[in-house]
Amino acid sequence: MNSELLKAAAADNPWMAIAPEMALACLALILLVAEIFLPKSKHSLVPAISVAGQLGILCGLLINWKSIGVGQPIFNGMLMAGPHTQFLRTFFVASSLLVSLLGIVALAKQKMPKVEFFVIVLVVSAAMMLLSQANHFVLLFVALETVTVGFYILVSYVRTNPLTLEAGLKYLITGALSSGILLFGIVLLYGVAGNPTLEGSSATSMNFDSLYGFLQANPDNFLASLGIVFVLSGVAFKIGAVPFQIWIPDVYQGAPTPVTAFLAVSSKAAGFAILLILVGVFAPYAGLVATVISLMAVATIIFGNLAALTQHNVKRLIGLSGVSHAGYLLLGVLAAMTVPVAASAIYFYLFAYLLASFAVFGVMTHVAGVDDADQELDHYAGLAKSNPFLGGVLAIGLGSLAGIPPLAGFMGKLLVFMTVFAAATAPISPLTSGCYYGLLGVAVVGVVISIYYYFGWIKAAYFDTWRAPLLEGETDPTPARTPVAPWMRLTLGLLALGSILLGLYQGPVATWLRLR
Amino acid sequence: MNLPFDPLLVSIVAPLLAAGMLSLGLPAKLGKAVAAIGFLLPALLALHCWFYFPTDLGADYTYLTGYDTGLSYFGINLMLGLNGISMPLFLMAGIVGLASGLYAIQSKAERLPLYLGLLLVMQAGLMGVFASVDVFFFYFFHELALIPTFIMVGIWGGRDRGYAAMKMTIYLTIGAMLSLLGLIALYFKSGADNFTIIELHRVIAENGLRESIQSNIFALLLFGFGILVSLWPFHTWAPLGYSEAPSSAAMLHSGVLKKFGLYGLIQIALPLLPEGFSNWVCLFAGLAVFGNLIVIGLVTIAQSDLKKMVAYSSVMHMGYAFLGLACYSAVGIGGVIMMMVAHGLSVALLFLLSTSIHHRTKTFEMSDMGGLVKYTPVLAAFFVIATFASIGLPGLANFWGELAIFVAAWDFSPTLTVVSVSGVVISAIYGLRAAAKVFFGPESEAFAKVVAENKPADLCICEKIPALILIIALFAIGLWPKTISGPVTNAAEVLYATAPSAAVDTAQLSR
Amino acid sequence: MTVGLNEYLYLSAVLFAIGFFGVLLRKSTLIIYMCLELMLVASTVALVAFSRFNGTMDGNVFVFFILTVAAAEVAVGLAIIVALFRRRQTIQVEELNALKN
Amino acid sequence: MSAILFNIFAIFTVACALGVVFNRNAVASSLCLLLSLVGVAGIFVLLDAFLLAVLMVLVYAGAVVALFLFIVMLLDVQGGNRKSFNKASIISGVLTAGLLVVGLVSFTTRGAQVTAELPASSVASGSVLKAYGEQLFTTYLLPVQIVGFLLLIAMLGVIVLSKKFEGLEDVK
Amino acid sequence: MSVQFIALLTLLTPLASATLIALFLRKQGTLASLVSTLAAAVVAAGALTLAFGGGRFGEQLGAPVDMEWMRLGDFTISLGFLYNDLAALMLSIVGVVGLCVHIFSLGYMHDDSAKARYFGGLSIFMFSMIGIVLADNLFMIFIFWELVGFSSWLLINHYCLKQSAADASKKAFIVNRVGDFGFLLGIILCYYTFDTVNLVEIAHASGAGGVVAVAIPLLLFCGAVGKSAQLPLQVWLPDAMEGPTPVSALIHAATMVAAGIFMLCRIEPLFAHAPAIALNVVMWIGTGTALYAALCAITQSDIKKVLAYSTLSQLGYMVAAFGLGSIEHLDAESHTLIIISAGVGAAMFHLTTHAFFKALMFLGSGSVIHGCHHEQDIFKMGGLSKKMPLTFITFTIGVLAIIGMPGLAGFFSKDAILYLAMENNTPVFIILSITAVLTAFYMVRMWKLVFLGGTRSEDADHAHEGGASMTLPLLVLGVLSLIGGYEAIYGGHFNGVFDQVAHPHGSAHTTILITSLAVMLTGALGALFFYKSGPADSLQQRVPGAFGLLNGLKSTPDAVYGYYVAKIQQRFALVLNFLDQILIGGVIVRGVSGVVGLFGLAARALHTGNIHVYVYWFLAGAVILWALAAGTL
Repeated sequence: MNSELLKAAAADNPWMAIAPEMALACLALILLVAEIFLPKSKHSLVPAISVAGQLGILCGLLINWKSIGVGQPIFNGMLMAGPHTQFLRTFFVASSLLVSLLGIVALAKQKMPKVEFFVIVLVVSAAMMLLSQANHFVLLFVALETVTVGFYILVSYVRTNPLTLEAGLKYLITGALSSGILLFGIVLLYGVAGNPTLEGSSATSMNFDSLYGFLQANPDNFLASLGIVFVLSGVAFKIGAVPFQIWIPDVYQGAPTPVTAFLAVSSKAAGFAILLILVGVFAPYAGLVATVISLMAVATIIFGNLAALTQHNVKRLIGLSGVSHAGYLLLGVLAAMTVPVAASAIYFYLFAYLLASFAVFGVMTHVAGVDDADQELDHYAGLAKSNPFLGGVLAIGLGSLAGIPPLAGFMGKLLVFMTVFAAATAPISPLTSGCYYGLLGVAVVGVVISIYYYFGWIKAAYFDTWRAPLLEGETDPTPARTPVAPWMRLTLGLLALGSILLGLYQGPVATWLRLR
Repeated sequence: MNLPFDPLLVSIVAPLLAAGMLSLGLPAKLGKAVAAIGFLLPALLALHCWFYFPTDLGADYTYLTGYDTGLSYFGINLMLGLNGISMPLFLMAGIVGLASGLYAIQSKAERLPLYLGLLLVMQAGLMGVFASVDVFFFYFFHELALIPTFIMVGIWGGRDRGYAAMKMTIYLTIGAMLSLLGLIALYFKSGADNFTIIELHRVIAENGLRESIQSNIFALLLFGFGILVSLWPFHTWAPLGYSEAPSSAAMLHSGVLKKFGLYGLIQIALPLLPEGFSNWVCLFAGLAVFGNLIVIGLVTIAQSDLKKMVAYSSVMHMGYAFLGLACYSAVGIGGVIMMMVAHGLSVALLFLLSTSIHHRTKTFEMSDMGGLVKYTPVLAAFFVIATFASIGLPGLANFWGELAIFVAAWDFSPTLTVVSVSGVVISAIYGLRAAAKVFFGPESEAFAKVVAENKPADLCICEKIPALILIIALFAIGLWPKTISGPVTNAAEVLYATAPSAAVDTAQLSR
Repeated sequence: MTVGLNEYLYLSAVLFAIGFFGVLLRKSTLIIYMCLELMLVASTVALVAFSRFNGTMDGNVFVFFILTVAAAEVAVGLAIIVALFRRRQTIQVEELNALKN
Repeated sequence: MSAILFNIFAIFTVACALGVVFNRNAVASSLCLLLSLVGVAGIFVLLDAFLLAVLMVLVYAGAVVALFLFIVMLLDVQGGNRKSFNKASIISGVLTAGLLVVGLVSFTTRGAQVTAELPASSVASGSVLKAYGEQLFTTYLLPVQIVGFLLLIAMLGVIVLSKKFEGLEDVK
Repeated sequence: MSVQFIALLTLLTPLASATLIALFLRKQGTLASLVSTLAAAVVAAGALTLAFGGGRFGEQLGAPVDMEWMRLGDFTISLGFLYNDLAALMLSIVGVVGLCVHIFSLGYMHDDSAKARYFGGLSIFMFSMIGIVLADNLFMIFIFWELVGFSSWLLINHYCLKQSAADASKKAFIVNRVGDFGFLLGIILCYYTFDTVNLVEIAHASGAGGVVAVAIPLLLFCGAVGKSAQLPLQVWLPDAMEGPTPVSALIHAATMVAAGIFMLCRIEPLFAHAPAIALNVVMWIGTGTALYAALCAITQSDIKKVLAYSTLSQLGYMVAAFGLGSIEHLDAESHTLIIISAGVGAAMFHLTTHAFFKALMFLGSGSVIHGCHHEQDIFKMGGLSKKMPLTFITFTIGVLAIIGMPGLAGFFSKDAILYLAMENNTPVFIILSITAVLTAFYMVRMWKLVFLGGTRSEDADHAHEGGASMTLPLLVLGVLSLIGGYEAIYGGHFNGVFDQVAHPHGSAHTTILITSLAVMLTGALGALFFYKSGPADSLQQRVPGAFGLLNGLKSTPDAVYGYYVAKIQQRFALVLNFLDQILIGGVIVRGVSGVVGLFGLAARALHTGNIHVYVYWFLAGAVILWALAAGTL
């Protein structure tokens, strides 16, 4: 063995830089070990360990919220931390923590093994954290596939439910297809960028820095364009942008509710993190990328909102509304091509989205019965009266998702829209300012439409609506609601409070996101 | 007199705090007391600000304080202050808020703490709207006040509440979004460093804005705000929403919150975008006069539902306001402010009394009433005062604004003035007809039945107090208009010192 | 005739297209899944060709990862298909539409 | 020589791939896939990627396709495949095929005009086994770790989805 | 005490009284009535002190004693007094008649349950009316103008549980608003033309030219048309008789309805500067009203309605007099011909005397009605001369005064008008003369039916004289009706007005005297012999055609208005309401939401659940992206 080489490699592999990710992975291993060594009766401790561990990691991240080496590629160029990496790590840990909490509630209703769920959530979260710092296509692909495979399992986790399995299958096929397309795009980019006959090519063409250099030198290469759009379409699948959004309602409906939340929040956030990185890499092709993104944004906003308009199944509804959120966020990505601060706006948006979504999913978890796929708007009738706490959390969560002041979601939308304005008025931008205004117009229309269905949900929970009396012998189709455990009450309360406070006072988050 | 704290901030925070305390689930009595303090404090502080309001301020702001909420990168700071234009409205918000709050406290609404809590949030938003110097927060507070309205309509509304709440929400969201886009566009196009009105004024005075930009932004603001103010034909949310809304929400929304759009146009859109204004003025003045005043005026006559009639009348009166805006002069703008204040008080009073009437007649259908004065002379007297106030009787607040608007409008377009003055007759017709149908003449059969079951009692003290607050304010301004018109005219003369060049042309064209 | 990079790319593209076509055409999820694998393989052909012609081995190493990932994916995917078959007694696409609208 | 071999392997691969798509029998399809993968392995050999060729045959053809075959047999799904092509699917299939052909043509005419010289030595591109080891344990150390975890969760997933648990009875 | 202070006191005392009553005395009716009457007494004292104390103020240009009430930009509304002879005369009338009515009301309304409201209303009215009289600018006039409208509404609506009272009050206010519509426009136009609305400044302003010069006075005249119930806005006044009778006496006979004429006199310079057409319009409207109302009065059976139409007719007289304009006049001292505003003089003179005798007659009718237990039908009265002798005597004085019996108040003022008409416009003179015949006719008819013959109903049988509070005012007003026509009694304090009264000399004097005597006798004797003291109308029995015609004349405008309100305005409003709800609220708003909803359903339907369909989406995406990358899109 060449020890020199290994030494050099060791020097270039600063494991401490990815300590949070490693901690998550280790926690996953600890859970597995605990399952083996704990007696069967104590298996219920495993989720508690997971939660405690994640809380610890979260605290660690929050304490060290500033300590991060920005701009230095590590692991031989595999990773590069951006200005928001620490924030994103916290985001993903918080998200996986919440998913674990929801999982505890939701899985209690199912006769399924529990430990694997928590392990996979942890591993997937760690992979997403790495994904959001990717600086190399191999790492991107591997981390992305880890996330995807993890989600295949999670989506079809409750195998006693055929709907869940169907959702898993649909996610499997569409996911594999999009992986294939993404891979083909990566291959094309790798190929052309490494071609020695072309100017600016490099031997490490899978590295984003090298790729950027190549693209800058060849701003009009067809294969590179093709590779770019294929890679973008692979990411579009993750974030659920039209036309790669079509799987969303089915999979969201069939997946267990915590997994739906995980898909809706973490998976989407990871997609946007990587999209922001890629948009930076593809900057020399800004015209093409901007066209693709703006078209996608328009279609996504309109489609998501329209399709959600008449939806009665709340899981499909929130999936489709999530599609429209992806559309607004795509606007932010578009702005980020011109105005760097737009990235901060996107992350702010995502954070608000996290708070609101988990609030709503938390309520959904408690309202849902054993059949996770069967969650209708009707089941929410009288919720505000019978359980004012859940009703309040739901209203705040939905209000924030709808972008209603003074909730956090509104600030997110506002910041994104403002950055789009800033991009429109910037001296150099890939699109004409009219396009930006048009996009904003579409976004506003979308917001207005979205009010209808979000409000419809609140209406279902708050306003007394007429319901057909039960016929003799008919059983109430509304599933029994799960009582809210104190720790869940605390969690949901914090989420709702966070949505309000972040809407009123953005100070700390804004500082963190370098908004001031 | 200097207070040891920022009265504006406290007037916003106090209701919010009270709402927060209510959400903790206080015992009923204590909860009511907390709510009462939450409503009273802003009103007192508003009175304080009015009493010590400097007379030599021009269009400048007093009580100016800024707070960083974390969005300074985008130029957004919570900056509070009052100028001559916002002070009267701030005062009005405090008074109407107090009245509607007290009225709500005595009401027997189901889930009262939630009701009061939402109302308090609304109150905080209202105080914030008029105290904000920062354009973003101006919008933000409006939305803060708007959301509880929707919920209150939805939960405590009338028969058609679901549809009404939804329609109102969507309509007003459209309006709000349009105006938000306009405001953001204004900020970016002006190149200002921050989002305050002061800065926008300064920057635009220095650099100016291209006419096409002005025109586009003004259109956004006009139609955005126009929807919020129920400019014809974007008004259909208002009658439905108000007639379904619970009384306190209707009072606060139609009385105060609706003025947001007009206030925005006066404080922001018109002075900053004079050329945009002159491109659009003919359109909106026409819509306001023919649509709001005449068409809606006549539609109001056709109403047989008392609350709907009040709601429509409030839509109609907005026509005067838009006409006043069209004048682009200190007289017209001052008139609009006077009218906004007065209309806020009077329409709130009308909604309050309508509900009190409903408690006694069990119906809003005017043909099912009659002769109520026999049982409730005080209620009748109050209603007559409110009606005559909204008709524009001198001695009550509304007269001044309408008169000033008419006077100013002649300069803008005599034709429109002639048409709009006929609104005076229209409002007399529906106002007096309502009073007559409800209170005078013999009892209708339906009402006789209600009386037989439950003899109506006159207003109780808890209903009287909120009504009296409004009536006193109406008389105070009616008899002593200078207290409002003084600061207003000081500010308006500065803001509207020069008429836009193009506006003069259009005025001559329309002559 | 010399075999250039282009020919390999064509082959890769053809394989990719056939795979895509199969995904669209076949009704059995198993076969669809096979076709998806075919698409992955098609990418590896291009990757190896690029690697060879570019004179870098990144592509070849990448293929290594792709093979691993594909194996894992197949394992999970087949497990899902089997579980679904056990529940629904079918793996035909047109019968798996309980989730819709 | 290499050209002839390339053509043979290419045609073989494509033919087998078509066989995967058009064979009505699932077993035949999987066998075609296997053969097609062998063809790809041949192409790899032509490109001096010997290790990958071996892996292709061992892992893909040997393990993955075997797994497929095994499941096909297990589920016995041939019966359902009889009516697999109806009119609508044929029309859409033809349309799709047309689209794909147009895409391919566009790819060949416009795009793939990469004129790379074949480097004389294939060492740099990894014909030597040792280089893989070096790369995997230096540059690609982190991805290897990640893949390790990927395999771990895949294993867990298969367990969750397949293993019999107490109190959880599957139909049949 | 300065004169301004007294004026202010006079103005504010009734307001104080009204406020006091509204706030504290709602339930103490008697106390309220005393407070209000006391206020009226203060007003009367103040008015007379001012008038006869000689102080006049506000007439000088450039020294207005104004208080700024509200200012917006360069638009100011100020409060100020213009107390010249005209105002002094009017104020005295208001004070004296007001006091009489207050005192009368003490008795008349003694048993009313809502006495406090009534007297509060009277106080508000006094306040508003004095405001109109004293105001020195048009905006201030307009403000008080509206307030008298309100108090009129309040007092007509006194018996508010009666449908007719509720309707009548509503109608009165709305019709007045129609007039105010023009009035307000006139004020605004005036403001823009002269840059001032101050009466003194307007009088000195250089006149505007062209259309504006005509438009301003005519628009302002609209206000008078409404308030003084001239054609075509006369419909409200007969209905207004639903109010308590003292109210009719004060508001709808003596003062408020005369405010229109007073206002015209105030703005006389505007007419003087305007082309003749303006005055002609006024003249013809007045003349028409005089004749029309007189015709209507003939067929009335309600004692108050007769008086109401008579009031209308007399108001028409005054308006016509004003419209007749100026005349050349031989000044008695300098023996030179000067031009005097004879219209103003005649109108105001007649206004004064009319205030006395009409208030007298209304109060008298009030006394009758009170005596007859609120019976108002003259055909159910009769023979009251014996039951109520004092009322009979005073009422007779009133009748004689109005029909122009020489020596009584009405004779002089009516002669002044007829003389002016004869000099300036013969057709008007003829019509006014005919009107005078009719006036005598219907007045004597009523007088005979009420007081002569035998009693025709139980109520009339038990008729009795009211208390002192009711008879005293009758006496005072009776005296004033007797002597009110002699300018000497005013002691020269109102020469600013009475100097403008044109007096016929020489042959003209004779002509006028003969004419007026002739018309009076014709009418009076005709009625005296024509009407039989019986329970039915003689005209209806003998000449039913004429009766029907006259009745139709009376009811047609009401029918037209009724038709307009019910069939045109209401239907139009309903149609607009329908369109508003259906077209905007329904078709457009619901339509848009429906279309969006359809799109939503369509988008939802795209999720077929079939994986193949989903893969096609991916294919489509790939194709579009490919095309974008290739630059073909």
